[in-house]
Amino acid sequence: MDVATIFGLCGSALVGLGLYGLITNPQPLRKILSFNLLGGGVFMLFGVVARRGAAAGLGGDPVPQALVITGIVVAFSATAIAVALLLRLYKETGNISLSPNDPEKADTHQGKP
Amino acid sequence: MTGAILFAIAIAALLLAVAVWVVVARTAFTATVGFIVYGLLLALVWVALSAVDVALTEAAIGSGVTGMLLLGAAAQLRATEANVESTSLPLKLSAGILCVLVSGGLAAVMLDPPAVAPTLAPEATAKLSATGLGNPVAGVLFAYRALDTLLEKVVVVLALIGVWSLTPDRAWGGVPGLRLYARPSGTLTLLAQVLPPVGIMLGIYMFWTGADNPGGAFQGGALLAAMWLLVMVARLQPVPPTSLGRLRLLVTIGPFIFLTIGFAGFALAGSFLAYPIDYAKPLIVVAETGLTLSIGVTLALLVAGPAERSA
Amino acid sequence: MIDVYLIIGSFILAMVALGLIRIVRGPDTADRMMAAQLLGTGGVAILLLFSVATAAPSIVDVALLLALLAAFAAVAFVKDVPGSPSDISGATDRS
Amino acid sequence: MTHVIDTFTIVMLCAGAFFFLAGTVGLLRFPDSLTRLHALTKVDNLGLGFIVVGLLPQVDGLIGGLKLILVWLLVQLASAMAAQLIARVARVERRS
Repeated sequence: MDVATIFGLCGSALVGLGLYGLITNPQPLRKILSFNLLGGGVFMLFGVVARRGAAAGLGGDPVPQALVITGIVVAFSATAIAVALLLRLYKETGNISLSPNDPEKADTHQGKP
Repeated sequence: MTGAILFAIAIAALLLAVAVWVVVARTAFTATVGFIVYGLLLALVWVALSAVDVALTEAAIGSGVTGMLLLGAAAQLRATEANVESTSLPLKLSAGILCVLVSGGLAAVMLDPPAVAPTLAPEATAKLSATGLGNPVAGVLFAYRALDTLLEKVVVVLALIGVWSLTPDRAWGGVPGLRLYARPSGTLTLLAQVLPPVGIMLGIYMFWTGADNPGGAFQGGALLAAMWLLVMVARLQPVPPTSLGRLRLLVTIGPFIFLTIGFAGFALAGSFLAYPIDYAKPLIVVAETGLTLSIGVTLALLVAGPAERSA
Repeated sequence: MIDVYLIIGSFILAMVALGLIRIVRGPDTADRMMAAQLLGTGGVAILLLFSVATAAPSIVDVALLLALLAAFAAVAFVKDVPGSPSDISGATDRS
Repeated sequence: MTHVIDTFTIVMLCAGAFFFLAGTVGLLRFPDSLTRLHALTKVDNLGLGFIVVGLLPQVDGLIGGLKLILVWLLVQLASAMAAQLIARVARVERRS
């Protein structure tokens, strides 16, 4: 058991947890959080691969590390778009449900001129 | 190195506990607080995995802009939390089984690594001196995979265009609906006056040292973004309207400089994004300077969101 | 000596983890903020210990970043606390 | 000589760790928000302070030492401000 393996197992579990939250949480904001949990797990697996590839006097393979840095930036951008979409939906309809046959959503539509 | 193992187990266990809490927490607000804690612990994991560049990125983003973005969203959506139906038990069970299978599969792969771990570290360091950079991660980002880095910066700008495109017609070009302090206290004002000079200095240091040590344009830019948001939230500076020309110039200048250097590569070194051998480091530093500024402004604007009232 | 740093680091991590119970239990928002603050300080201490243990001075930079952003996170947190005087609702106060 | 320095470091680190223990116990056991805040601030200045003092002789170079002190100063500043903000929230919550 070395440090990389421990974090490899931790990352695997995080992917599963994030996926579970993504599927079962009904609120879109919670889904966004869960998706980011999942992403953190995937990045950690990259980190483990990088750590195992330590060579040439470096503590880890710089290529997966650079990939993760790019990934973190893109994940933040995607999160910002998702949050903006969600807030716009809420301001437009007063509701955050994505379900087409949600009775409450129909009500708010009728309530509006 | 028993200490390292002990530490790794402790942090992995804590990270999993926090992740479970983010999934099951009752309100979105507390789940978001849990997520910020998760980001901070991830930064510690990256240090333990000897990826200090990634640790800096995670710390700069996770405790900075992501926190403010998600906390603001959770606060605005608080009213919607009461009337959501919970997921049915069969769905929860089947989702649970699926997730255990996914985790199990990944764990099996992690427990059975190839006898010789694949690595590009020797290749990445072999030609590093030709770029004049000392930090191999910066070398990968700005020399070997410069196209990816360029596209990544473009993605950030595209994300901002996406967010801005959600502006209602009447508010187009107006002021973003960043949530501000209604009545900033003296403490907050002092903090917003004292912290940014230190933060800006550290941001510039981050970008400058990034050539040879862990750090770089993105980490520096994320720090600048946090400092600008702090000043705006404390009402020391107004939130600028999205139609402001200078603002749009700052957003695009980094990718524009990078792209120009890329095209100049055709003339000077024979291919796109190639650097002339004697000028590699100065060109990379010029590109990074522009990118640091652009990233700082763009990240802060992503948190501020689309315009909500006309200027 | 390296093990001493890491064991003390693990001990601080354990203390911080116990403190996190306050985030889960509350009862008030102020208590949750305190647990987060404890985590920030603990994280800085752990990073400094790690930096010396692995002889990697650049880890101190991570600690610097964390120390700076901990204050920023506190500001973001108070801004959106339910019912605090700083909490603004909708477009009522945007002057 | 290194033995003396190492012993000094270990003593200081243990003192720092003790304040983390005390802070956590205070955070969990003290009766109300303001007393818990008191316990927390001791962690920020004394807990981290002892750890920085303990680590100072172990870093080489003046810049390295100055950086450690800068980290501590920054945490002092941030924690003093954060404590003010937290206390304000606690007061509002107590009233409501």
